Amino acid sequence: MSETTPEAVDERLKSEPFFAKMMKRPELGAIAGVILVIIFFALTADSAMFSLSGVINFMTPAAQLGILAIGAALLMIGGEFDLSIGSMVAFAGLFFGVCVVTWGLPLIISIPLTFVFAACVGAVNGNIVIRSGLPSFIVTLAFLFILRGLSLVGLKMATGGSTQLRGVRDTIEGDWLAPFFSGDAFPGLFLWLADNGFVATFKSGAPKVPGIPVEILWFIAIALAATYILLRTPAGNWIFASGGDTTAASNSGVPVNRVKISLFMLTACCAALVAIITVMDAGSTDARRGFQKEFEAIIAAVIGGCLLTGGYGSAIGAFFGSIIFGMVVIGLTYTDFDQDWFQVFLGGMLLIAVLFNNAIRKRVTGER
Amino acid sequence: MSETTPEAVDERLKSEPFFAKMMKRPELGAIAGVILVIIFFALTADSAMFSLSGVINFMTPAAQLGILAIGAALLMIGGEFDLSIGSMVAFAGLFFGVCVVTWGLPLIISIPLTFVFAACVGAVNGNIVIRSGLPSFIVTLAFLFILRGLSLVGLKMATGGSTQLRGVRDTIEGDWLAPFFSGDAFPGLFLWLADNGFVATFKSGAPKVPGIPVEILWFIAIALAATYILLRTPAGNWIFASGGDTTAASNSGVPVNRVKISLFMLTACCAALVAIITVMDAGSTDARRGFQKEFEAIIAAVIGGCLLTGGYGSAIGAFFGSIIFGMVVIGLTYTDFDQDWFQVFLGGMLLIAVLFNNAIRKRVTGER
Amino acid sequence: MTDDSKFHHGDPTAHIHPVVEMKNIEKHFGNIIALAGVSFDVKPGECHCLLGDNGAGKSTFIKTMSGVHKPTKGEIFFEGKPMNFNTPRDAMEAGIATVFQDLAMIPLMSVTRNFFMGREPTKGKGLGKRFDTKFANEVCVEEMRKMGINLRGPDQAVGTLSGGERQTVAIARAVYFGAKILILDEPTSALGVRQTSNVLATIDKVRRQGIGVVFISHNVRHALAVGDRFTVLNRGKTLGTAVRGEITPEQLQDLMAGGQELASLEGSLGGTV
Amino acid sequence: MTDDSKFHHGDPTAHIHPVVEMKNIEKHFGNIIALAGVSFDVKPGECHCLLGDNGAGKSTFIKTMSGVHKPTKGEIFFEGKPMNFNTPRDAMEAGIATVFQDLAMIPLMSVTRNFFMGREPTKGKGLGKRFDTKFANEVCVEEMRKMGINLRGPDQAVGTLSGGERQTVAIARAVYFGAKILILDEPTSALGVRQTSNVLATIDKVRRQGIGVVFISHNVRHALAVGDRFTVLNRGKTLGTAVRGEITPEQLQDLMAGGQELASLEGSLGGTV
Amino acid sequence: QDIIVVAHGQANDPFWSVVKNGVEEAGRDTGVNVDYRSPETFDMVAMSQLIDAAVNQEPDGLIVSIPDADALGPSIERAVAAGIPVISINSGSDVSKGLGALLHVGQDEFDAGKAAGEKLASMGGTSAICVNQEVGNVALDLRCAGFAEGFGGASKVLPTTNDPTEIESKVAAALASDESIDTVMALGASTAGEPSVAAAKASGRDVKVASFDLSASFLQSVVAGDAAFAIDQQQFLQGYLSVNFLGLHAKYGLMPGGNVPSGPNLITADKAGQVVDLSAKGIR
Ligand SMILES: Nc1ncnc2c1ncn2[C@@H]1O[C@H](COP(=O)(O)OP(=O)(O)OP(=O)(O)O)[C@@H](O)[C@H]1O
Ligand SMILES: Nc1ncnc2c1ncn2[C@@H]1O[C@H](COP(=O)(O)OP(=O)(O)OP(=O)(O)O)[C@@H](O)[C@H]1O
Ligand SMILES: [Mg+2]
Ligand SMILES: [Mg+2]
Repeated sequence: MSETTPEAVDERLKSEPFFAKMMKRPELGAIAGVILVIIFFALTADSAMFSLSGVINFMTPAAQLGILAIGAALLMIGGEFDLSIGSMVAFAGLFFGVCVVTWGLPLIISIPLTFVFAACVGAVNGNIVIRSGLPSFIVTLAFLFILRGLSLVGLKMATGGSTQLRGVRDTIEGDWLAPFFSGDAFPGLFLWLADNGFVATFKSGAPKVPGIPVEILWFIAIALAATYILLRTPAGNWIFASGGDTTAASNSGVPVNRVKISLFMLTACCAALVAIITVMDAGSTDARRGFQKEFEAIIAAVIGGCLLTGGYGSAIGAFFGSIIFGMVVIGLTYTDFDQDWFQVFLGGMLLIAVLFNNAIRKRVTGER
Repeated sequence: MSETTPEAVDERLKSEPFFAKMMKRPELGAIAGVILVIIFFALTADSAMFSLSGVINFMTPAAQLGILAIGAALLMIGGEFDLSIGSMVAFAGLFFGVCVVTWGLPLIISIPLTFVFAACVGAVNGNIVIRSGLPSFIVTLAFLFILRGLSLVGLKMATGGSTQLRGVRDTIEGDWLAPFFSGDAFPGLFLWLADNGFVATFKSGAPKVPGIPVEILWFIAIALAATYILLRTPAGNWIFASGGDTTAASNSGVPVNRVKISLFMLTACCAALVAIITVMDAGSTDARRGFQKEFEAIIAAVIGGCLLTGGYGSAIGAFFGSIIFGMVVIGLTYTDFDQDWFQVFLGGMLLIAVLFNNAIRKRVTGER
Repeated sequence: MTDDSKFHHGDPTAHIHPVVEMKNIEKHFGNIIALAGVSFDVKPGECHCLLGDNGAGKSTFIKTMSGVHKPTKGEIFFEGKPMNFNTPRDAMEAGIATVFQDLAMIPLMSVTRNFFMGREPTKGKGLGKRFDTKFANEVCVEEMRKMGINLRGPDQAVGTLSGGERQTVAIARAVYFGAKILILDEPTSALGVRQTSNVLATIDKVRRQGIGVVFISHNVRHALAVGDRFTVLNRGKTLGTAVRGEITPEQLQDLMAGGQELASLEGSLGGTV
Repeated sequence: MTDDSKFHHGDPTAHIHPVVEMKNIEKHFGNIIALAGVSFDVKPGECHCLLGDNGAGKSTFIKTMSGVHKPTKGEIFFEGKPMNFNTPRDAMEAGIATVFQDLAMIPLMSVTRNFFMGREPTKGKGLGKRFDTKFANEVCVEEMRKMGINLRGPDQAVGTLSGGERQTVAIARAVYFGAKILILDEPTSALGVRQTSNVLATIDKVRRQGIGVVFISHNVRHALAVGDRFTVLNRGKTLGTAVRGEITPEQLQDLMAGGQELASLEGSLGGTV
Repeated sequence: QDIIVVAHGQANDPFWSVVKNGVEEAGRDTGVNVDYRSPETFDMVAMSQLIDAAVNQEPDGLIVSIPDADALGPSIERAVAAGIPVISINSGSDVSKGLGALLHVGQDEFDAGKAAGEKLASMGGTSAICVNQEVGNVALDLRCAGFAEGFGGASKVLPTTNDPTEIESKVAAALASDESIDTVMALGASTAGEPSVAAAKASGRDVKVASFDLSASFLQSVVAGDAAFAIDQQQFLQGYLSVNFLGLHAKYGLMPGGNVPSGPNLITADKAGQVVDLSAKGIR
């Protein structure tokens, strides 16, 4: 961001290699972790993992997590937590399912309605946090329970006793909006690629990868948009300021309350987006959707360099953090390790990835 | 703590009722929440809830949670988190179970060994956090997975494939140390009370309450000890200082690293204590023991007024926070509410309790 | 001790209406009484100094003026109309810029981002509307240079600046955005010789543009150098307001120390304060 | 401008060995060079003033002296022996007490707890050994009163104190615990008239007890009032050390402003700085 | 009359929600007051405390599941000592009598797993993965263990979370990295079964998928031939019958003479069609 040209080189500055400059940015630190994890799996895992279908296979859960993680990262940078996003996925999924299946609304109405609904819940969260001055941890924790419980009650009412609401896929069949939120993008392209031998095919001749799952595109789009907002708009400055020091920000004229409430709404909308995508993909929703996703989202954001205390972090960091997390979770299945060790490896890999990333950053930037 | 007597009353001070002074203390704020919850259940729940056996019944889980919560509270006041305590309960439980059942060691050796072992794991946690400068959230999160995974692997090795280790109760039968860590204290007293009609009995004539479960005594003892340490010893001052501002504390000569590592060890030992008590009480241990307890411990500490950012809070607050949490969780089963609504009520009650406590405190102390 | 400087001094006459008028302001924090009825006003183009001992209530008072605290009792008039700022942003939008004693800076953010915090310059339109980083960096470096600080780069984090550099950022920011009233709470406390003289010169320049300045200081010389009127607080109450020329530096210093023991102190310091 | 005060001044002669001697200290933060080779020493019973423009590196320098930063290059001798403080606690235990520019206070903790942070007085023995609250409160209130601050109560949170009150806590604490060296980084910046004179008097008293004082200030008068030697930093380098009496206030001020443009500045300020 | 059910499965668990539906329907049919309770997670310590809480209310009957006899034993014995009639359901058939329960309704998880394993082996499976969405939950671990024993061939546990997307990816990964796998055993139809079917289909190989418990979508896959079968222990009966038994016991002192096995019950393509609707309503 240093675009000014000082008249002369300041004698109080050492020259700094470009690489060191880059590593200082919180978003780029996480890249070291990604590279380490890739190297690890390249050595230990089945080669299928890094085939096109393998990559798409681990990117799909990473993308779903990542959409949540980016929302959570923005909120964390703004100095608050939202523990209710996992439950929000279930609750928004239920709402969306009811819109589509029970009420038979078309997607063009159901989807905006779901977002509005999620945003309202987010606004309630935010308002309680702001008005009461209680920590957001405890307020959104209450909503973690409340929304999860309401999802169960709602599902039972909507289905007459079951915990699973199904039939979404049949109902939305043929809706023109469906391809934006479910299935694979660019199927034609991949068919063509397969025909021309660029993509592996099954014996039947169908491409092994029918397209890029839409959530991956959403994930990338949201990461870019969030990065743009954080680094290039006044709103981004306000988010950093609100999280860095609420009093100082408010004293400097940042509308802290407005910023925080908007972030709560945004996070809830991210959860709603994940809900819509997964419900449409699975064709059903149940009471356990999104279980513990709030936790994973925070993990991904922290791996990506966000501070829990607020005021520092990046969306791109959360992007790579989600990929690290997704890769470790799925990757172990490709290796020969005994699966009983799964959690030990998950924990160990996470620790090594962040330690490595941290060590690299310190070495490169010369901090001690 | 204001024991000095200013020569004259300062005209810059309004006189303040005793009650208002009390409510300013973080520990006492939580009492308002406890009272509210009691009133709620007095109105809605079966009267059995507030019989002696009912009280003991909800105090038992509250005490088990509370032992963890007090450790977590001290650590939070010291500015760090430990997400691995839940897994530590399982892991220490496994270690203890193996000591007792597989190796056949007497309690006098097994119990200290378990504590030493837990403290070592805590020290590893703490050292990684301090040396790397990474947030404790991510480091202990890694240990959450690692310890949980190791418990599973260890259980399978110890039992030859099962995820449950049994037979602890038979092995420790008759060990003189057992009554300090399991069962009920003062059984004789209660028998006498029952015989004389002070305590309700079952139809069979056995007292409904055979004694006070030892965990409740441990809980109270630990709460008192922790409060004493926090408020009356240099170590307490160091804990507050380390959590309030690491740099300032270290610059003022507080051995911040030593304080934090000790706190990690203490928290792990609290988890080990809970593990020993529950394993001896249940007679078995499994891979899911303590699942999500880290989360509940943090909840209880936050209900009790601890700040997530560190430097503020109290052990007595965590004490009452655990009781609120335990009362709400168990209390709902004494009411007629449908289990489907359980989580909605849990969340709602938590929210109302903290909002109420907060509102009362603000009103009484005149903050705005 | 010089009791005048070569600055031009405003001549606020009685008929000019004050921009801000505060009447009988009280402020309690719980059982602590920080302000026990203070009245104060600022006229356009004057520099009104607020003086007083440590803990007298100066910062609390200017915080009620800039919307941070709501007064427990008392009235605030802005340009003649009763006014109730709910947030500092409201005050800011009305044209009041403040340098707080604690500076209100975010340590982790860069100098430029702190400088423009809450009032970011943008370029582009609609969705393409974005923070104009280039412009912001240029303004920031330039304004800091005017105050006598050569920044290494506008993207250094404020937390790593020296105390005086940080204070200068806060002052430069307030001066840049100050529209009708500029409030400076001990702005020169951490500043070097050069920087201090720049700030005092800036106050003078700003005042000449018709902006009202509220200046808090413990340094009698600084106050006398730029002040038109002097209000002294003591233990949450006003000791009175004096107009420039009607009061000697010695009297003022006497008042500032709370009117006690000054004789003895004065002696032991040999006029060095 | 008085160029002497009635304080007694120490007469540190060449044969007295310095308590702390720092040679060619360099300190880099990443690519930022904060100190580019500074040498400095303090002798017992003298007040050595460290002066310089904002951002010159004064705070960074005294932080290396008190164990907060490790120097990138250079040597530190404490009482003649090479010394490497790993933590501020080490430095403190060796007898160095510091008032940092940011005061190193915990806002949420009470005044007493901050005062004794890291060095709590205890009573009782063994397991009954506990923080002696009564004694601590009394000492704290008394030491603050000596500095000219009447606390409302020793259990008020430091975060709610006024800027000057807070600074006084830090100074009182350092003075109370300073054993061999007392380092004061702009201690009087937020202080009122009375409090400042108390602090200067305290420095004089402490020095007379044979303690070495390092005093950082931007105020030439304060420096001249108590200083025995004056070292001026500029952009991370020493401009030289002068002994009291060998330098005029004007020359010193000149040096402190970095030696530039002083003529013009001096004029515009009318000697008010 | 009050009857309290304390089970180790949560109300939002698809399997246990059916038990709960059975309990409630029996309550409506017989006019007794029923109350279903469970700990927040698979937590034996918490569960024993819930049993204690129930005992304190001195109900006319208590229904418990016993996945860990050591941990729950004392609480159940306390109930029996207090004179409360106890019936055990689902797990614990082996220990139920010894703890003083009147009888057991249900079937052991291990046996059900074994039955499923035998069936899949007989369908030609040689190498299998057992998709466990809650490792450490002893009830689920027993299903996998039983399956491994009944199946005989190579069998690995694939631990996952509750997230369907992740399960689909992990099953796909497992299939991609080991060409020999031809059988997938899922431990819950809606969480693990449906994504396993999707992953098996996407792999383009001939993989047999079976699942514990029922869900409408999974049953449709069975009908369509994408999945082999679902194994069901008719858990509705466990809830319904036990309440009925206790209700009658309280009224007339009646009690059947022995344990009631409610399963296992393999639902293959021929039967699946009839069950879909019932499953969608939470009865199967
Ligand atoms: N939030 C608060 N809660 C309680 N007391 C407070 C609070 N803020 C200020 N005070 C008290 O009010 C009094 C006035 O404080 P203020 O900061 O206004 O003083 P000041 O005049 O600015 O002093 P200084 O010159 O030292 O900055 C002080 O005694 C302080 O302890
Ligand atoms: N942690 C750090 N990282 C990067 N740069 C730093 C750091 N600390 C200080 N600096 C830089 O080093 C230079 C010297 O800072 P220092 O605080 O020592 O100045 P100072 O002489 O105390 O100034 P002042 O009189 O304003 O307090 C400043 O330009 C500052 O920006
Ligand atoms: Mg002030
Ligand atoms: Mg400095």
